[in-house]
Amino acid sequence: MLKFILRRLLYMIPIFFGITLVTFVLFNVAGGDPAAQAAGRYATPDQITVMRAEMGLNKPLLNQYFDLVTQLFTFDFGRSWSSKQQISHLITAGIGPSLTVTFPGFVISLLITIPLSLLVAHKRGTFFDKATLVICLALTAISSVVYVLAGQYFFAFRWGMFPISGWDPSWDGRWQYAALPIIIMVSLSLGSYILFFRTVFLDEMYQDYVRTARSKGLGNAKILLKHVLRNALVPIITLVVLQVPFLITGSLLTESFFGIPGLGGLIYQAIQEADFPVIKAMTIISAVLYMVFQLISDILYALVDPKIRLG
Amino acid sequence: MSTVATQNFVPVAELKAAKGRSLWQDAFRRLRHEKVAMISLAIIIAYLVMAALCAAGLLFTNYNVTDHGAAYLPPGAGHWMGTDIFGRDVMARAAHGTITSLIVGFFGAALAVVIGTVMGAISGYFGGVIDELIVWFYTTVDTIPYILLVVAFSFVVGPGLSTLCLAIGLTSWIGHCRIVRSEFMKHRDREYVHGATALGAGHARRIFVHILPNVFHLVLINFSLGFVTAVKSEVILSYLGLGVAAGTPSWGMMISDAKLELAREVWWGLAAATFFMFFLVLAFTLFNDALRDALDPKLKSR
Amino acid sequence: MADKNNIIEVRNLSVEFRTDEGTVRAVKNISFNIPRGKTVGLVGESGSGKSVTSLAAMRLIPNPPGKITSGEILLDGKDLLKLTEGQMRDIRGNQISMIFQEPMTSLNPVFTVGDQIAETLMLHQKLSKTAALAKSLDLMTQVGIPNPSERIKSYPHELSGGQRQRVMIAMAIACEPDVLIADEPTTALDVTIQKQILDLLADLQKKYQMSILFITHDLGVIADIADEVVVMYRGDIVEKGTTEQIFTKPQHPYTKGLLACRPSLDSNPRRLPVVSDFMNAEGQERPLDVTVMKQQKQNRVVSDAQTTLLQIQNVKKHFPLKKGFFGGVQSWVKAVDDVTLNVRKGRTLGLVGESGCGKTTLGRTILRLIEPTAGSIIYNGTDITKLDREAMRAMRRKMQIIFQDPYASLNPRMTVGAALMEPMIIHNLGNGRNERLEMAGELMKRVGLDRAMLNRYPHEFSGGQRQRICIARALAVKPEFIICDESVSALDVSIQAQILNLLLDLQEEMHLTYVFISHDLAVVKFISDEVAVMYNGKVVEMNDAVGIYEAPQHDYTKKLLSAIPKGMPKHLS
Amino acid sequence: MLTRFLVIFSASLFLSYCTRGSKVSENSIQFPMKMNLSSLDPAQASNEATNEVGPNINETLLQYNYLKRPLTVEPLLAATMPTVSKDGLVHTFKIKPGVRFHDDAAFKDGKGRELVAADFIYAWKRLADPKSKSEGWWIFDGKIKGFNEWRDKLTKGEATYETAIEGLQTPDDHTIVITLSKPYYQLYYVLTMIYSSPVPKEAVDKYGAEFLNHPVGTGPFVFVNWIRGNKVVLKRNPTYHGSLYPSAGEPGDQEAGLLADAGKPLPFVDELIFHEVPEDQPRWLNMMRGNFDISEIPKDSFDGAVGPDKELKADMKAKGFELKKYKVQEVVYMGINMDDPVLGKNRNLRTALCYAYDQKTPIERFYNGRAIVAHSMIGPDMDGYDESFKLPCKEYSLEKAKEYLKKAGFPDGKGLEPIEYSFPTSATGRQFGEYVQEQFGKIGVKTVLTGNSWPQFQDRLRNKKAQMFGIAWGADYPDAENMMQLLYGPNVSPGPNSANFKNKEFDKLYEEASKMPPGEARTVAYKKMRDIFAAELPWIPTVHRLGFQLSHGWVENLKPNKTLPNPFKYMKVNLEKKKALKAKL
Repeated sequence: MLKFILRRLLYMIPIFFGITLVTFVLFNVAGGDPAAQAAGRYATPDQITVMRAEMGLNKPLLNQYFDLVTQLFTFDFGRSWSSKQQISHLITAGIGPSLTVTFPGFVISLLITIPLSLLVAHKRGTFFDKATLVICLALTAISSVVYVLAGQYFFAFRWGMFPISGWDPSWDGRWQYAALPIIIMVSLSLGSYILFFRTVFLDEMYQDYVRTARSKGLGNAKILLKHVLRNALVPIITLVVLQVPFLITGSLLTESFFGIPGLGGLIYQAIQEADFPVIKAMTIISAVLYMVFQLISDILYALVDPKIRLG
Repeated sequence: MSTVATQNFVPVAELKAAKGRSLWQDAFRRLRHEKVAMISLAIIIAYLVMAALCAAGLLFTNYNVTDHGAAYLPPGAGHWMGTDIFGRDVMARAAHGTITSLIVGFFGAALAVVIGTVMGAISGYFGGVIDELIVWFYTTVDTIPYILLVVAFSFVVGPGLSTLCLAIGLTSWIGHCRIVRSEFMKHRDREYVHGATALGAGHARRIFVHILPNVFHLVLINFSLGFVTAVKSEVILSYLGLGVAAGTPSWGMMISDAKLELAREVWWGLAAATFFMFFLVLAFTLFNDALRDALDPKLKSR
Repeated sequence: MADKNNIIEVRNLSVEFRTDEGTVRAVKNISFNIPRGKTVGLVGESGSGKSVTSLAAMRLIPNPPGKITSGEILLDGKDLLKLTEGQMRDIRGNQISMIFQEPMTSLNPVFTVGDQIAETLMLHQKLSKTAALAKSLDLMTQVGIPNPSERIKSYPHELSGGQRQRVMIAMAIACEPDVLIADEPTTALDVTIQKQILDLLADLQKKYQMSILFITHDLGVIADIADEVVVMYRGDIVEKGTTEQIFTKPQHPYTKGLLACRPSLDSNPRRLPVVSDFMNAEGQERPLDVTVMKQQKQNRVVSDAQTTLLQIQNVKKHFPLKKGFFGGVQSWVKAVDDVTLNVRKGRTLGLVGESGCGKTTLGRTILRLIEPTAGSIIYNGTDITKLDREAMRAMRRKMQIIFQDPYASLNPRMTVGAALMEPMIIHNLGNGRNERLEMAGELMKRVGLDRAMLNRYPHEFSGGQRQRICIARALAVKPEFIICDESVSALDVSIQAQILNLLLDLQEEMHLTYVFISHDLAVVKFISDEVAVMYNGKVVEMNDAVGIYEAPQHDYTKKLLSAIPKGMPKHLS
Repeated sequence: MLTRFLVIFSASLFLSYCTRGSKVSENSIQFPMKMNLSSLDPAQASNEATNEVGPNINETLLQYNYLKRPLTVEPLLAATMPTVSKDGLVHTFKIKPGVRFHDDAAFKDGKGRELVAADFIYAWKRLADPKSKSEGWWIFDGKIKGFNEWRDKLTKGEATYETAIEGLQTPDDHTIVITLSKPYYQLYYVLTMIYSSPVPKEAVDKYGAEFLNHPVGTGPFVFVNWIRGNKVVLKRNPTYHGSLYPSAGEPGDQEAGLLADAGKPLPFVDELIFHEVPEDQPRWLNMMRGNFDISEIPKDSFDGAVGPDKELKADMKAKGFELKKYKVQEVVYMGINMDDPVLGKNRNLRTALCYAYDQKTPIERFYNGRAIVAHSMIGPDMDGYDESFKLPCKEYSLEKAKEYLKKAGFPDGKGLEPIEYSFPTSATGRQFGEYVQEQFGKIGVKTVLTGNSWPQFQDRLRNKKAQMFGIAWGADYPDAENMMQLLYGPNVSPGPNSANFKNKEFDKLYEEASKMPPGEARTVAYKKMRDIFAAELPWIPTVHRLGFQLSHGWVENLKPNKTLPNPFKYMKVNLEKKKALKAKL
């Protein structure tokens, strides 16, 4: 197991190199002159020169690349062009609000969809199954932007059940603002989650070991909840863990619509303002996060699936 | 050991069929029997026809006709789905938005599928260092969030319809590549490929004549999946200001405009775009499901 | 009503499956009994409905698409088909239990084998977890799993195939059932393991006084274990009787054919009789052409004077097993470990061994489908391991291969005609499409197929027909040398015999040289002039075909031979 | 593994937000900002939000009188208006004694020290220092004796902040002598801009780069905290030096109740909370709920609130809403890149486009009637603005447009490549673009629309990439010079002259006018420049917007003006009225 983890850790090195390289090429090589951008609209040439030196842009590309890697390791991404703030501060401050929405939303989605999918998979071929399938497909056929727009319009604007937008950083106060985004997030994920889990469960239900379990005399409930669920845990855990980085980075749409000062809102704003350092930092951080959680997912996978325990 | 003996186990009906049925024919025969698939296909064709007629200037020609006096008319007799800020017919614009969506969907998905197939085929067939390089490359690209990659890309190239297709295509090939790669790895060691090798078939022959036709159904399936993804991406990217050029009718733009319009209770722009998009995406998704079942009976969602 | 002596009586059972093509009647109104304490062998080839019958007895037929349309299955006089699902659950694993063909997939991969055995006990005997585990340990000892106290905590993948099947058996006998249904329990296993499992089942039956319904396609296995035999053919029971009756006085032509077409170790026929020699297409008996059957194989004396076509010298093939951190290989599997063999012109060399012995790898290495790690392969004086790509491609005209799985070895997207013409195109044989088509038609005829089928696709053919197509394809380049890699193993015995006969005919007509790779000693003996036995990547013994069976030298060869079911009830042979 | 992960997970949740929100005082102003705040460093006050928040913390030598229109300058940190030498080049300011900086950890004992003249000089030097990334250097650039030289030396490392500048002298702690290198009649205006605020060196040294989050000033409010992306909280400065509510106003102010608090010490409210709400919809809905006190009216909500007579609808009035309309010193225009080989060299083509553009629809559709047609670059209520001046081509006429197009050599648009029109991306920006496209299309001119994010848009202008562009300019101070410089030859891109307009006569007039004191002669010069503009048409001016400020009835002393930087200290909340009105919402 230790060896397996070690090997996986070492495998992160080339991926890490790849991430930094792609980001570097996209932003430092192809992305225009950052110094002119950073210096502002009416910067004089000497101001831009100073800025270029300060940003290290007059250094050879290789050095600039190492600067990028250093930024990541020191968690110091410099300052945002538009808000002039330390990007690292913006990021740490954004994690909390993002998770306030995404984490409960995700947990609720799982609590709803997993049992429902198990039921649907069990009733495969019946009207209930087919109806659920069509509803889920229909749910996924509507753009996520529409969910957010309509959710805000009806629940908050027309019916006044929730505040339209805003944020209260206090622990108690934030829920009134987070509630509607959470509901929207849950309804957004319902369709695709059920479709995914249903397939996962169905895949397992047609395995030979289920026939064995039935031949032992086990009842449906026990087969579903013990044998099938336990085997389906492997893909489920992969999904759940690989979802975590996205929970941390938050939802771009929801946060921008509901004024939640999370990372999704940060990215949205950065895109609107072409705030390259922020986009760059978020790109690289999201990628690294994803990479790390891929590692965690692989390790958990190994823990759940006895076959991998050999390594 | 007569021929009679061997035909002993073949149903007589099959013997009479002089012409063979390929797996493709089989698949499409199965597909033809799926009611849902056929309805979906009809809907997709209806969209295609509508888009073609719109593009040819035969249908909804009034999509760009402004009438500043008739701005924001609610749905009614003259305009079934109301009018927009410039008094243009919302239904006509939504219909014309189909063109944009079909272009984005087609070229975005086609690009992704082509890149994915080529990379996956090379990677899976040759293996070794090439494989490791390609796997490394797509793992890296896959690690970077899709939206940010598209954003970075369109910042570099500048927004527009072609950028949209390019960005979607260049960022969404990975899933397909993975599948094609693993299929190629599987097929590379299948006996029929070994058989071809034993007969003296070279790499090109093995790849194109033997393996590719056997994974091609995945290309179709993933193309139709990618199509749906691309159409949906267009909406989100439009919202982020990275959509098609202003003035071109697009569902993404209509939905994005609704952000402002809803405040003045103008809901029909949003409703029309959602309505048009809903049936196209749903039809495509259902058709894709049936297509998968028909082309790859092993994967049949039981 | 029910006979007290019978634990199970199946009456007028019919099962149907709904498929895309329409309704298929898998089991047609069959009746048979399982007497108490006896073993009933249910024999049939693929598609005969034997497995469906066994699943019906457990009421495990997946519905949809399957449905039991009529009949009764009486267990101790009560009709299982009338029970509620809850009542049925009490019977499954308790009164009737079942073991399956694939022990790997039949066990749940994420639970320890101990837990899985204990689960049955906890369910039916209401034992506590500790008690159930203790009993599981006892059961594992009984089924002969070595080191059971350790193995009880193992996961299925950590056990060998034989051990997994033992676990399945332990699980099945845990509640001391009245009936054990064994659905092809040894088919996936090597012959030596098969023998152990069969012995174990026999022991357990005696011990627990169980009845066993033993389902198999292999008459040889049935002879060893069954008291009574039921023969099924396309959903019907064609014959039933005691094992002795079936083996000594078969009544139905199908049974006769089945018995006759299996190559045996004791005789040396020139060709094998096939089912169609006994039965016409309508299932009626036809007069047997006795002269054909009587032909004996000529002892084609193998001498050194015989021209050697192919010399395999010190060939090694090692596969990397584990990769280190930086891609460095840490250990190797020696699939082929220093093998030296000579193949004589116009003769057949049999290569026999159990799974994983390296015989298939060797076969592919000879054709350089896999590059050898070391050694040389000299074909007619040319060391083909030294040939460049073009020269090798030309060489491939002379050397061909026929694979095991006729389903996998034809490109499913190519018509048979295209498949047959492809080698001609590659090697530039024939002038233009029409001539090639003509040649392909000829090939079809030669392997006993209708040339009108050239436009068909592989999936429209049966397994045996496909294997014929594979042979035709190999012949398309007019080769001198063919490797048959388990080429008849995936086929039903009756088809197998046809193909073997075809191979022999072709060899005679075209003066072909074969390397025949198989795990089945009887088949190898039938077709080969010389036999090499492989074990762990090495050739442990080599002799002429008769010699190796009559006077085996190496321990492994002896073990292999003794494990082969005799194909006759024990007391008769 | 999982548990440990969960612990870290929940810890980060807790840590980032364990600070509890404080209770909001009723006696406060809640103000929604359209843009997110960036820096609170006065030297970096280039964005709208910073200009809204900053002046409440940092004060300047001079300020505009709250009530007088047109805006007039009066002392704030200066004790009196400065004395001026005869040649108009030497200005001597006396600083109010006893003004203290806010209490801050940067100071000894945390007590704010007294403001001295050196604090101004230090702050101004920071504007000149490229390292402080200030966008405010233009207010002194080339105006003060020896300042530019000092800046050059500083950049080369030959001078420090200690190096004296000839034109900036401090004879004593409360006197500043500014010596100009040439007449600069906008000096007093720029000294009301937050760029010129004094900052204590102690705070800059202590906070370094983070100074932008720790503003220390002398203003009526003290910075409390800033939850980024959410809100900024300021509270009343207990040690405020006490500026007073103006005691005299304009005719009508008395009746409007604007003089009720005449002469009273400022500020009136305890807390000032600026909310960052970039989205129109939530901003408006929160305003409706009474969560915000003052707001603009988003265009899409306008019809619901204001009737066709441009007055509040009855139900809004009943709820106690009040509407204040005011003129804005600004101009919205379509700039034309005069370096462009087609548009820039073909006056007839520009005229044709100008004729083809119908102003009526956008005024109705995009501004809800809250705009007047612009005929020149000079904004209303500015020197040189003449209501009677009409730019001929602003009269919508397709015939004339087609005529000019023919004259331009492109009859019915034939032979003309599509015109590229750049605009900053936003839903409204895009709709504008579509409108332009449609209008030009009517005379056969094709348009390609390029939407960009604001920085990218600026990039296009800086690099002269745009052919035509939609933009607006709001005056920094009430002097048309601020508009004229947008067309001054030496200011071409990357300078503010994005149209790259170069006209010798115009430049000569600009240079002459800048030496003239305000007065008739200068007005004549401005009008001449306007006429050159009208003849050459480097822009197609579109509108001057009007301000419509919506407020709740409980907010008193409102007299809005876009250029006036610090209205909040004058605002008062009528608590009783608030209680009563809030019940109606």
